[in-house]
Amino acid sequence: MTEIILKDVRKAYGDVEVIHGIDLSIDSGKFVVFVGPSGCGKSTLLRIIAGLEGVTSGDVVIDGDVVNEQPASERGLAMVFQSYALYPHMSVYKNMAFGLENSKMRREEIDRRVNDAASMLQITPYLKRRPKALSGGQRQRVAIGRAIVRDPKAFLFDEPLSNLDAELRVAMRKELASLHAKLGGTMIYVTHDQVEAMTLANTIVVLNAGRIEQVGAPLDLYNRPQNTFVAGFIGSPRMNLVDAAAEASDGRIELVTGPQRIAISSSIRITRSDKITFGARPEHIEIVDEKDADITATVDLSEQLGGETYLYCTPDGMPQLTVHQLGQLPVQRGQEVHLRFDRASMHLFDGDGKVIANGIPQ
Amino acid sequence: MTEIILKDVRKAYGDVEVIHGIDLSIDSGKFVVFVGPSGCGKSTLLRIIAGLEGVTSGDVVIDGDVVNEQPASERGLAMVFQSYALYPHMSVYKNMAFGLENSKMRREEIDRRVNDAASMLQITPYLKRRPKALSGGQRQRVAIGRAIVRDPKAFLFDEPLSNLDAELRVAMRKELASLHAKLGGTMIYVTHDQVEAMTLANTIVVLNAGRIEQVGAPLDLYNRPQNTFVAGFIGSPRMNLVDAAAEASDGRIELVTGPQRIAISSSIRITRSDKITFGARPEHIEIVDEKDADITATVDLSEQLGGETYLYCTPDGMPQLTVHQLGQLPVQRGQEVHLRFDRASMHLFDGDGKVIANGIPQ
Amino acid sequence: MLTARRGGASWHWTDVFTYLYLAFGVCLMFGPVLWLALSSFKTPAGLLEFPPTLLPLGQIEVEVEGHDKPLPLYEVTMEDGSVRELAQIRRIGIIAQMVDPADPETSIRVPIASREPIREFRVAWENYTNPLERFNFLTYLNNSVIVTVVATLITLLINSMAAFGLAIYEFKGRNAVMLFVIGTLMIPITIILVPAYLVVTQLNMVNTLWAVILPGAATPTGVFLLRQYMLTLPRDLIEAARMDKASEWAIYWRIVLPLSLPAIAVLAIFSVMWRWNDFLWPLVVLNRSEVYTLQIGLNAFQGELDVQWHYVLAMTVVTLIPVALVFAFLQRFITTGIASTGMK
Amino acid sequence: ETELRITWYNDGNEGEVMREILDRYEAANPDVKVTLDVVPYKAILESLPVQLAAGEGPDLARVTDLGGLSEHYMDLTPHISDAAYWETNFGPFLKWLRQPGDDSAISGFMTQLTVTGPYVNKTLFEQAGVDLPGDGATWDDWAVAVREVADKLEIPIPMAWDRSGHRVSGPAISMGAKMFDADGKPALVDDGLKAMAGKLYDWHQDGTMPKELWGSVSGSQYLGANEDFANAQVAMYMSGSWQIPQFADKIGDAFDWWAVPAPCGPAACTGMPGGAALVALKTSEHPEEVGKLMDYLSSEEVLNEFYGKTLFIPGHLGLAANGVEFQTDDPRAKHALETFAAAVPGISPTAFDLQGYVNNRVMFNALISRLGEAIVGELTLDEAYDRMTQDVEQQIAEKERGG
Amino acid sequence: MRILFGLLETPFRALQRLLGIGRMPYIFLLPNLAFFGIFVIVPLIINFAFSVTGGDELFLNDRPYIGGEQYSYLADCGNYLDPQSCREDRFWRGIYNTITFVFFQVAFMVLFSLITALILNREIRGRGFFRAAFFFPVLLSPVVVALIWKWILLRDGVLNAGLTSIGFERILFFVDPTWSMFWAIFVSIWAHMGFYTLILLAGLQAIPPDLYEAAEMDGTKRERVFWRITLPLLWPNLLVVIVLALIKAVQIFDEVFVLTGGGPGTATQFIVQYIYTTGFSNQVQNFGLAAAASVVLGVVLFVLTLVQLAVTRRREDG
Ligand SMILES: Nc1ncnc2c1ncn2[C@@H]1O[C@H](COP(=O)(O)OP(=O)(O)OP(=O)(O)O)[C@@H](O)[C@H]1O
Ligand SMILES: Nc1ncnc2c1ncn2[C@@H]1O[C@H](COP(=O)(O)OP(=O)(O)OP(=O)(O)O)[C@@H](O)[C@H]1O
Ligand SMILES: O=P(O)(O)OC[C@H](O)CO
Ligand SMILES: [Mg+2]
Ligand SMILES: [Mg+2]
Repeated sequence: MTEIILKDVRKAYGDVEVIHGIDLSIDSGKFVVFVGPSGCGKSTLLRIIAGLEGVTSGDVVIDGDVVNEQPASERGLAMVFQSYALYPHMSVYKNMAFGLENSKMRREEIDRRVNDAASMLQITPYLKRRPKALSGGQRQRVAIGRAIVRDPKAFLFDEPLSNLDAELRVAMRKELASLHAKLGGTMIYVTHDQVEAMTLANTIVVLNAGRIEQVGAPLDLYNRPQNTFVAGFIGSPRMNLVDAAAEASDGRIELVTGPQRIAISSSIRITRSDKITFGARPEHIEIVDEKDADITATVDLSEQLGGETYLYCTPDGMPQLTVHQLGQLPVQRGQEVHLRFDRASMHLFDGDGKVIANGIPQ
Repeated sequence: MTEIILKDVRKAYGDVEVIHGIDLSIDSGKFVVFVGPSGCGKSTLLRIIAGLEGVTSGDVVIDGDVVNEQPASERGLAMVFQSYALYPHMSVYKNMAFGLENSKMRREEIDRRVNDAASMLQITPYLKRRPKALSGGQRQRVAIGRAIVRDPKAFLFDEPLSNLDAELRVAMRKELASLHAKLGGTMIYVTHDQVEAMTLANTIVVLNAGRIEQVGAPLDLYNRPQNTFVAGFIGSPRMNLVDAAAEASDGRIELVTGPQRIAISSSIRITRSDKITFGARPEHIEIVDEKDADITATVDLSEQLGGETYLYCTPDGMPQLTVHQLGQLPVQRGQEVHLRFDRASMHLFDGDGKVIANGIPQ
Repeated sequence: MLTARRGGASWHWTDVFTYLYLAFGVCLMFGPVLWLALSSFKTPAGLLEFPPTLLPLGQIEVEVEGHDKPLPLYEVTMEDGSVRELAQIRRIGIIAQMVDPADPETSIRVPIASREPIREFRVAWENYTNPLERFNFLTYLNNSVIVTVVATLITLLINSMAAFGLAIYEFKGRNAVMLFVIGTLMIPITIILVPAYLVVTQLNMVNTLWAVILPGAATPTGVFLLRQYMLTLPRDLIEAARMDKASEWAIYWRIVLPLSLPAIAVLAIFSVMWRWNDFLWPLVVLNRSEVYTLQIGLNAFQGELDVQWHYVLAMTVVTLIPVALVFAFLQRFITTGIASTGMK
Repeated sequence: ETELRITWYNDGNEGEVMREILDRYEAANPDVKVTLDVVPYKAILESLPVQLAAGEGPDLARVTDLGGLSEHYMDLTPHISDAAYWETNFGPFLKWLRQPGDDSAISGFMTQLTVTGPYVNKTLFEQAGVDLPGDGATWDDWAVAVREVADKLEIPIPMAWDRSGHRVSGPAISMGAKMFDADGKPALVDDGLKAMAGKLYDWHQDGTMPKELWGSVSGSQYLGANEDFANAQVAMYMSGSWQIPQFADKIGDAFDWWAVPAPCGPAACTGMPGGAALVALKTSEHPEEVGKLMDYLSSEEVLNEFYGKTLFIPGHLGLAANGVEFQTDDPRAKHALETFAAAVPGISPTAFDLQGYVNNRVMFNALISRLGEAIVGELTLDEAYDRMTQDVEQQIAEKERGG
Repeated sequence: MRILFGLLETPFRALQRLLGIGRMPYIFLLPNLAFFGIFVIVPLIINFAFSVTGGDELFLNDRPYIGGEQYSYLADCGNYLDPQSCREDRFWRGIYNTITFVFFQVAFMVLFSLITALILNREIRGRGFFRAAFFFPVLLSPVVVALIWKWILLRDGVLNAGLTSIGFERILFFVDPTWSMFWAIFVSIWAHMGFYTLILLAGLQAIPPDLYEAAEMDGTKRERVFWRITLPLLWPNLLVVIVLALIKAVQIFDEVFVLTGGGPGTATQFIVQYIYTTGFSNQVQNFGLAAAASVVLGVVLFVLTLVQLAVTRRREDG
């Protein structure tokens, strides 16, 4: 059971700083997921923890010890690479035993551990094969097995599922979740996949351009994003974010964007402001009768997936909105629809993108 | 406007036949999508139409002419490759102009066409760049542009979006749809992505192991799959398919699987049978009160995506069922839930996997 | 397009050209070597002949009553135009004295211009057996094998270590070392023969096999080739090994080395060729017969005033045999290996 | 046990003969082992000098650059039993092995004395019905005769000379070349040499001689026409006594190959003497044993056997006078051996001086390489003469620069 | 293997502890660089020392310092374009011969390896065999290569036998400067073509096949595909081949020396042969002059190297 703490960690390549002072504490036994757009520094941060990269300043603390100077081979962590990085010239067994041999463990002990891990991951029949002779999912399991046998202080995963096809990804995702339930070790997991992050994490760390935007439990981030970046980033399809001006009128507040005016309850403390952003997730926009509607929009495209429907529609003078509905909506391109934003799930952000409200009381 | 007909097309590599007699007629101006599991012959079929592969027997008919002996270069079709296959040593302009230069078109005409296509695809600013200096989405657009300028009889796409990341894929998918709306040409599109197939196609052709399983409009396939293969293949997450025995009792029919018995209306003409398969899509299983429930199941895993929730739950003596619900369900691993199959959306298949009923009247 | 012909498409001129070119190419590439091999079985006189015969031939000799030694048989065109097979007793000036083996009593005088030797296929094995008996063939072979094997092993070891250092790490001076390695790719050994010999004498290595083994061990070509290949290995593997507590040596020995096998095989092939064929340098540093390599031993037939071609050719074939074997065994490495190492 | 090493090269069977003799010596002297390191001739010419200069040489070596390597020779005088025997029997050749200014050192003996001279294919002459020019015939006489033979029989090569400075020097001296100036300094180019070189040049142009030898390789490389001669493609072949064993072997009685006396010029009718010597080297750590071995090898009895079995012209005056028992029953070989042996007394002193001159190879090399370039037309004859002189001067100057 | 590993692993692990991972590359480089320094760099330095000293002595102590005299001797020319006007005419002829040789040899080497690679890249039966066949001569030693061909080309060789049998005159190949140069070029191409062919083949195989299909869909004719797709995409490999072939051609020695002996006259005497003969196989071994010539050669080759580096660098960037 291992606790990992980053203290004002910075990393520069040459003159370019790519990690700008990260403070983060990862509790023992937690499943922490790093998400963020490509190039934001997720892998770099993970590799800093692993010891594969040094820090430029700041400290990495594992179980109370500053390990900045310790090489990767001595930190006692295990890593699962996006490419799996299985040794192609070794059998599955050898792949899993390699790390143990390096620490000069007794043969029988190695044997026991490898066999245990293999049977847990259901790869016992393949122990003699080379990685080349395995399917993607099997390889993935071997990579995990290689990490497990070492009984590491923590597991680090760098986009471990991104090379698998959609179906397999779903299956492996479920396996990972149950693995964490079984082993209970500290796990740090990098992904750019929404669903993985939401479903696997105890805690999600949203990174952007080398900085932490928000840390929290998945539904916490979904329901209460602290800024427009997190609001836009968490949730798929993306939250509709619309720039507007807030105008007080009639004891109510109106969000003005182009010709459209959306009235919200004035229970929100909001000063009259030219720059505000409001957000509504696609699943929080309803199709209603004209009289109940906030706005009317033209359907640009409707995507019927069978069980659900996505509508892309543009209200007059506003950017396109995505609407997500269950079922098969009989809506055609060019048709008009009347939309209403679910106030309880609406988000308001100020001119700097900071949150004003997550959910507006009616 | 071009019509393409395949007549009993077969293709063998050496001794191995991979396409086992395909009959298919693609109407002029239609957007046809080939889907099917990996290795089922989608690409092969597309390449046969393109003329990049010969047929072993059967005919390919384009606009009434049998083109079996015509080389690809003379069929007047355009193809967009999964890898884009842009000429890396030519500028974007050259890439698009290359095919036109081959047909000795006048300079000005080439120029006009390339510029038109470029502005339509919004790649005018990049015309002078090499493909390497473009992002994935831009490259994709150039590949499409290269096809457009030629004003081909039909467009062939082989998984054109599969190299893009999720977000871009969504965007490009929308662009392709509007492109088809604008150009109106015949398009044949290979993909293994559910969503692409459902959203883009006028007609989906489901292939399996070199044979056609079903041809139809997307919602048609979704709502009325003709066999278990199509039922399982179309729709994501997959339809829950459960093997059962049908027993008549009390003027009703009961589907028996393990200890579970699910009663359905006897309006379905079904003889007592040991082997039957019933299907219910994850979105067509409701969580209900115990008294209304068909079965009770234990939750193995719940995946909270924020806007929707996936439950994986196992009823006693039955395989795991996937349940898809909107919103954030407060359900925990290990909890019991009571489930009901929405009869109107339930599917029944016989022992050979052929459909008996799509939707069961109450 | 000279790349691939699809089944069914009609013949293009390039198809015809391809097969003609290949047929001609194979003759051109193998023909000369075959010719050498065939020639090596000819007698010295047979080698001198013009026009040359394809197969090794020897004159038929017959036992004739009344003559101790067998006599050579000729086909003689008699004055009347008839053709007879006669054995020659002796030749005096331009007249040969001949005899019909069937009628040993009467001797016939024939102008030498009207006779043709009668010959049969005969292999001059002595071209091979004589030198092999005369020389300490086994010693030379042994030395050559030792030199080739040890030198190749050392080359593979130190070159791959250096390549590993240059490919896997980023360190100060890396570019300088690379430039240096590439720069020395350019120096033909011929032009530093004498100074290199001086160095070897100072190290007291003259007349030891080390003098042949060590100087060529640090080949720039090898370092370059292996490094280029190692650069293509996924860095993830090395980091995975580090995470697996592997020491740098273990990474080199247990991960990178086995994975570089195709490139190593290519270098091994080249190294074996270089060492096996090496002539000029051993000639300078080895002058005692117990340390001779085959190339020196077998070239001893090149005298000052006479080259014993029949031996030279035969011995050339002998030295070619291992090359041919290496070729046969490693052919797949050669064709795929060099391609995959890219040797760029 | 002492081991003595001899670096040796072979043209024919001399290595085997020497080995037999050494085996007997070893049997009689169990404490000595003599190893014959047989190398390609190239090594004698190119590697050995560097080895010797580096102090890495063997105990003995069979060499042909007799003077050029003389600084590395050991003086055997203190180590041999009878210096007088050596002086008597090897006298004129000992000089060849000495450094300039030295006139006492004894360093070795000739394993083979060579005399240059022509062979003719007598059978061809007979077939063509052309008489062999008799004693005293000039080079021009021979040229006319061989052309006639070649014309009649359509032989491709009327006359061939080895590509060797040594080969040209005999005829050049016959034409009056002096080779040295009054101070004994090398003076390669004079009227005599020009006369000979001019003929050689002309013969190449008019087809009397084939361009394949002189007009083929570059620099000072040796090329012989022995194979063409053995193949009956050549009417007259200017080479030397060393060809006898291989002709006996390769030609046998296929035709009559006949050695003829050196043709004449206005100044002489001479060939060049030369040969290979077995020399003791300073690098040896066993001078005593080397002396003993040399005593044995140089004895009249051993040399008689050696020359006899190898069919080499004896480099031993006693044996030369008494006649060696050549072990061949080929009448042509016997005749050739007699012809060359008989030519020795008639060799011009200039030829002996030239052979004894330390830097003679510098002169030979300049001669052939430049003459070769002239024959193929890269230089005019006059330019070639200038270059020859310049080459000799430059190389000797370079050598002297080191002191 | 395992034992060797164990044997070496302990000291290396200790070194790694001691020095840290950052210094390990130097350890890995050490053995190679040591050998290299002793057997290549030191001789190169001695060689340079030779070039500024005179005489025929081997040891530097015995050789008088003469500064740039050897260099100025080499450079002593009336007209650099006319070797005849130079003091050391053979050096300059060697240079001009080398230039001629390099020009034609490289041009035809590239041409034929390209054609061969294109052909071997096609889907032909027995492709492995053909590849091997074309590669085979690369394995032969230069001396053997030359001997084989010399044996074929001699006056009484099999080629002349072929020529006479179909009614031609015999050709004395080594007597005619043009033929000699031709065969020198031919034989060196014969011997080394396989190697370059493989490099080009690797390049051809790296061209994604779907580019050809795209071109086909674009209605491109075969010849045009070659000029517009294959050739430009192969260009980087071609450059590598050109530069490597160039460097190797400048270094040419053994094959041609055994084959033509540098003749007729000096028609095929190349620069390395000049150095070799001057320093090694003349009676007076003129180490100084040879060393000076080799330093000059070294400089030329180094420039070629820089060109290659620039080229590859650009390729990696661009
Ligand atoms: N070795 C390096 N040298 C210079 N810059 C680097 C290096 N490695 C990474 N970077 C830069 O650091 C930034 C962060 O990279 P990192 O790989 O951590 O991103 P990421 O979040 O993992 O992205 P992705 O989702 O694409 O994997 C990027 O801008 C990248 O260009
Ligand atoms: N050139 C070939 N030679 C032999 N078999 C081939 C060849 N090309 C394809 N096949 C086989 O034909 C079958 C169909 O291949 P195809 O590429 O059409 O599948 P696909 O449906 O496009 O699959 P994917 O979704 O993986 O692209 C496969 O079993 C494949 O192995
Ligand atoms: O061939 P050369 O010029 O070395 O001379 C021949 C000698 O006389 C042989 O000993
Ligand atoms: Mg990353
Ligand atoms: Mg496909």
